[in-house]
Amino acid sequence: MSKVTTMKQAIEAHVHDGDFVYIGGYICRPPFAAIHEIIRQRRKDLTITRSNATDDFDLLIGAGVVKRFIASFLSLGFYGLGRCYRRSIEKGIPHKIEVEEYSNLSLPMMLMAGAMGMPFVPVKDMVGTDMMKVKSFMGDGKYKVIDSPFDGTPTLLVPALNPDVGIIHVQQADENGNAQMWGIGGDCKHGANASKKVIVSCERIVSREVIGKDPSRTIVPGFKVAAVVEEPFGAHPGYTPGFYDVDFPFGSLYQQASNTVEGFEAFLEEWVFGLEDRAAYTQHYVERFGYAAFKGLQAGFDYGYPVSYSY
Amino acid sequence: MSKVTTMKQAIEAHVHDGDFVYIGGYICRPPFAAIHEIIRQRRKDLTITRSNATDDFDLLIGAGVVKRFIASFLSLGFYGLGRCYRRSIEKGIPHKIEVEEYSNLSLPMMLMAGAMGMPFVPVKDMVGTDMMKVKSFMGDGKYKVIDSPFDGTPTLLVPALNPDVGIIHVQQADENGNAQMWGIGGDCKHGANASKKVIVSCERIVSREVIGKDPSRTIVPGFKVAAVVEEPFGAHPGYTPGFYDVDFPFGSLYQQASNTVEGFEAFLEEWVFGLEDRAAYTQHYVERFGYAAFKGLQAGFDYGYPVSYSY
Amino acid sequence: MHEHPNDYIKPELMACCGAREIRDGDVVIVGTGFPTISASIAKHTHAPRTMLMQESGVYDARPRRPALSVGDPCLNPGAAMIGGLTDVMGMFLQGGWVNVGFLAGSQVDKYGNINTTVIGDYDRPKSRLPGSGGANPIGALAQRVIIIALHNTRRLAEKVDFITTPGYIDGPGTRERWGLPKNTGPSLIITNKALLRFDPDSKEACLASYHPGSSIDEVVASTPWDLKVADDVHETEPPRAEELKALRERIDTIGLIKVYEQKGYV
Amino acid sequence: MHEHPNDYIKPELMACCGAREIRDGDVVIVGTGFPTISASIAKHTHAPRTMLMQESGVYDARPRRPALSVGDPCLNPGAAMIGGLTDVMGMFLQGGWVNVGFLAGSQVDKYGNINTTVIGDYDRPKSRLPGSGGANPIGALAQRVIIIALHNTRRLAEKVDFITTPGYIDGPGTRERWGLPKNTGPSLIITNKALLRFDPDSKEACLASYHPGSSIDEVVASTPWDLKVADDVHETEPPRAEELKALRERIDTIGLIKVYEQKGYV
Repeated sequence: MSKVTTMKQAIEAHVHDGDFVYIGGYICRPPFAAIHEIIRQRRKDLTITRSNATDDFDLLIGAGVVKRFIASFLSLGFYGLGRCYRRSIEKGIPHKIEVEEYSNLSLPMMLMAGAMGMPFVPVKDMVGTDMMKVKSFMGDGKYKVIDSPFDGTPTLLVPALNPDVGIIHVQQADENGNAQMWGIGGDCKHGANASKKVIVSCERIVSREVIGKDPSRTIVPGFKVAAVVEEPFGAHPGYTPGFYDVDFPFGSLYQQASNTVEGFEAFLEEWVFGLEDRAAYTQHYVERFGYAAFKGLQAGFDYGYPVSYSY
Repeated sequence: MSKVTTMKQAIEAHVHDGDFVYIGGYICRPPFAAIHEIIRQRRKDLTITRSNATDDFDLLIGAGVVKRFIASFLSLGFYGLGRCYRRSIEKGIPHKIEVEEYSNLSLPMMLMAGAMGMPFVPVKDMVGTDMMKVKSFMGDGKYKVIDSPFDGTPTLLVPALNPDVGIIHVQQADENGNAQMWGIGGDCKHGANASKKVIVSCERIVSREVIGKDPSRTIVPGFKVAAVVEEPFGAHPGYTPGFYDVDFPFGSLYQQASNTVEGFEAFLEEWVFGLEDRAAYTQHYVERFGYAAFKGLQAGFDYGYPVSYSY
Repeated sequence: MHEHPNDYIKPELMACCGAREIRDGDVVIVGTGFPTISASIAKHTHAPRTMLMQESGVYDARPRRPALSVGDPCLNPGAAMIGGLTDVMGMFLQGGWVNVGFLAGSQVDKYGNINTTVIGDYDRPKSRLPGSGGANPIGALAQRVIIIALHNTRRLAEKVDFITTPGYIDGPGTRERWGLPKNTGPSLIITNKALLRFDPDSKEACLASYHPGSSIDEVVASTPWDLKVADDVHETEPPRAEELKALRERIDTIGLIKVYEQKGYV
Repeated sequence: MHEHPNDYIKPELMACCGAREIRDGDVVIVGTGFPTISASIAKHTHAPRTMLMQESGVYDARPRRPALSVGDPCLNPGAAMIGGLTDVMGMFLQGGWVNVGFLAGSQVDKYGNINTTVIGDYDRPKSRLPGSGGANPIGALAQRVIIIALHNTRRLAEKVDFITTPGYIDGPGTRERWGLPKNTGPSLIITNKALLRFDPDSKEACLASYHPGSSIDEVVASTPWDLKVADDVHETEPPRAEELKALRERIDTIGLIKVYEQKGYV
């Protein structure tokens, strides 16, 4: 039974106001088509999470759809601090989001725990620092310190996370949602598998037979997946290994735009609200920046070797 | 700096009497060449572990090199119970090994914990059964039950395992030990990475460039690896996906041989002590069973698709 | 209605009984042989979206020959996902996604506890068995567990020598007391003589139906505990024509299931 | 002996100082820019077996352009291993395999604690910074941490506004009390004026050497705590010819390091 649908329908059906949403990617494979659709549908009060957040999370925060953020990091990297993130916390624009602080070790481990049905997981970081002193909406549930029952050592435990829905962008998936990925993984595999259901955005839908030619590449099995959406160029301005490069000029454009509230609103109008889907977005990209720029992002051909699973 | 060596030298240098040894594989990619060499060098008092053990662990136990076994399971599967395992425990032949019992959930999680620097890991199985009542050489360190500090639920914790050395057989590795694998993984990735050092046995040594064509296939990074040995047919009578099939008639041969102490000793003499290395073993195989049988095990060609990591 | 051919063997009947427990869309964790055959019958008849996985790390395999172990080479080519034990046993089973598990054992008791560890005393065993493998976590964490057993007073027991895998352990409330997930536990014992279902209150296995050729009296006499008989006890429905056709022509074309006759399932 | 050309910029000197801290065979976790350049100089000079990894999941990358983030596309093709965060941060860093980590921050204090979370009060911040990312676990778990900082009384502090990443926390014994692994912690602060090393007893950063063009007095005056001066204080060795050659001709052919001049590292 095919789960293939449009992003509009996938978000309508599976992302609700107040949901806890895992969103995969970090420059590599951010599901921007889904993120734009969430904003377009004006969701509100979302709790969002992933380790290492960047322009995509900044955009969601600036657009006002976020209430809470289970965080390890948010910046625009090369382009400096996240403007919307700062405005939200420093000035309450559009509103002040609540942040629960973790690290790039603890947070991925909490997602791993969620994926694996563990109630909590011991980690060795965070102790002794002010990360322990700040607690937000998770309150006393942010962490616990116990004396290890094995050797008495003080041990920090952090809780498992199980988002209502996980959204990832991958290279390819079949119509049942078996999702295959290669290259930098971030916390995608655990984040998606920790979620109660998954929306898979992909560069291309392939047959079940193609999936079966290399099953070790699959990171999410079909039975966890609620919707599959083919969204070529769906991670732009991030990149997808083997498909297209990160768009540095666009990063600069976002930096400039998000410097002011007005600029940010205009950016949203131009790139989100004014376009109905990723196809329209891509057409607008080509019209605005020229086909040469679009073509310049397309990945080179540098294919590896096929393998056999035969016996 | 190349770590390529012979199996003889790898075992001499890195597996010592009394060591705690992780040995990967389960019918799929058991490192039989290494196992035979451990027996040939008459190691003793080893503690061995992996989830799902079969003829390879039965052989090690029968050969007398094992003192302790951190176990989830041992049988010859299709061929019934492990004869040497039974003789050891029921009759003390060649001596009674000590067994610590876990399951195919707990034990892989303990290796995962070891790999990830976690002191222990919560698991949801084992509780309420006689698995809790039997404790062997790990004593009170076998597990602990705590009330979860998050919600008070009784929670079973099992300890991390960190073997002295891990031994795996994979499809390919480079001379630094970057090891690539596809197909059924068992607990190989975590078992190897939990170990203080790793011996990588592989079907073929490839260049660093080939590794770099598909880095998502790598399960162990070179810096953890102490020795790399090219051992074609090195998992026989188990199989390696893409290389050769499991050898059912040989399984039957082992079953028959291991039915009696005399038969088992004759098997060891013929297939281990009487042959100096895997090349001699393979030659003996061809001479004993004929080239047609050897050829019949070679895998069919059923190659998948190459992918690109380019941008 | 259904056609019921007469030329079936007992293991075929048993496999069909297992298949009928599966609901469309179920995620099923299987070992080799009987469980795979049983779940595959469901997939080829009333439950086409049944998804099979093996504890070794394989999801939705497409084997071209019957797998003889959960690590069999034929499980690799064509599967939808291959990972490792922490993927299937951790992410899928402990993660709470497995609807049905199939288990067998050397001893099964009235609470559905299973012994695959040892016959006799643990420290001085008469027979050392393989141990838990995936059985304990499947028994602990799958939503519905289907147990296959030989129906005699040696393989069924009032109390197993060693509880490797939890059924209802000591009876009502025990699973809950140990914190095992809600709505999990054994749902059915399929023997070569009968189907035994667990009473929701007493958690004891009770006679639900006796296979054609057997009888209530024979089943009760072959059971080493005081077997309760369900009010609606009846004869087990024999294999349906379409079940047998799927089994013989699509799933087990080499007649692997006949091995179970040699093992005593007659 | 070594040749020391005069035509270097301060960030180049700093990168060479970082490189000299690396021992052959070290496993180094790096961010983009300075750390990668510094570790790569070591790899191309005295420590050819240095292995670099990025927290995003990449080990031994072979980028053909300078990476602008730890998730940069150029880190993918040619790497020896690509996994995810739990591989690098879990298996390698928390597993105890990382010898050296490089960190920077908006504030660094005398115990090597780093702030990348907030300037001002946490609840009513003057400036909200990115947060920990990989910094806290690297500071907690890498055996030797090298910190890059601007040398002025705003970026160095007696005590940071917020300890995102642990140095020696409150001083001697604090890391041990919190159970951080033995033999871990910051080993060096590289500023644009000096190298500060940590006193083994007091755990305070002390002046080890001042860069050419600076002086003990200038460094002390630019440091907001009572900076102790090591007995063997001396001028920092300038970049060696072979270090500069590796940096300019093999590692950073586009002069990315000049960005650090614009950031004030002069």
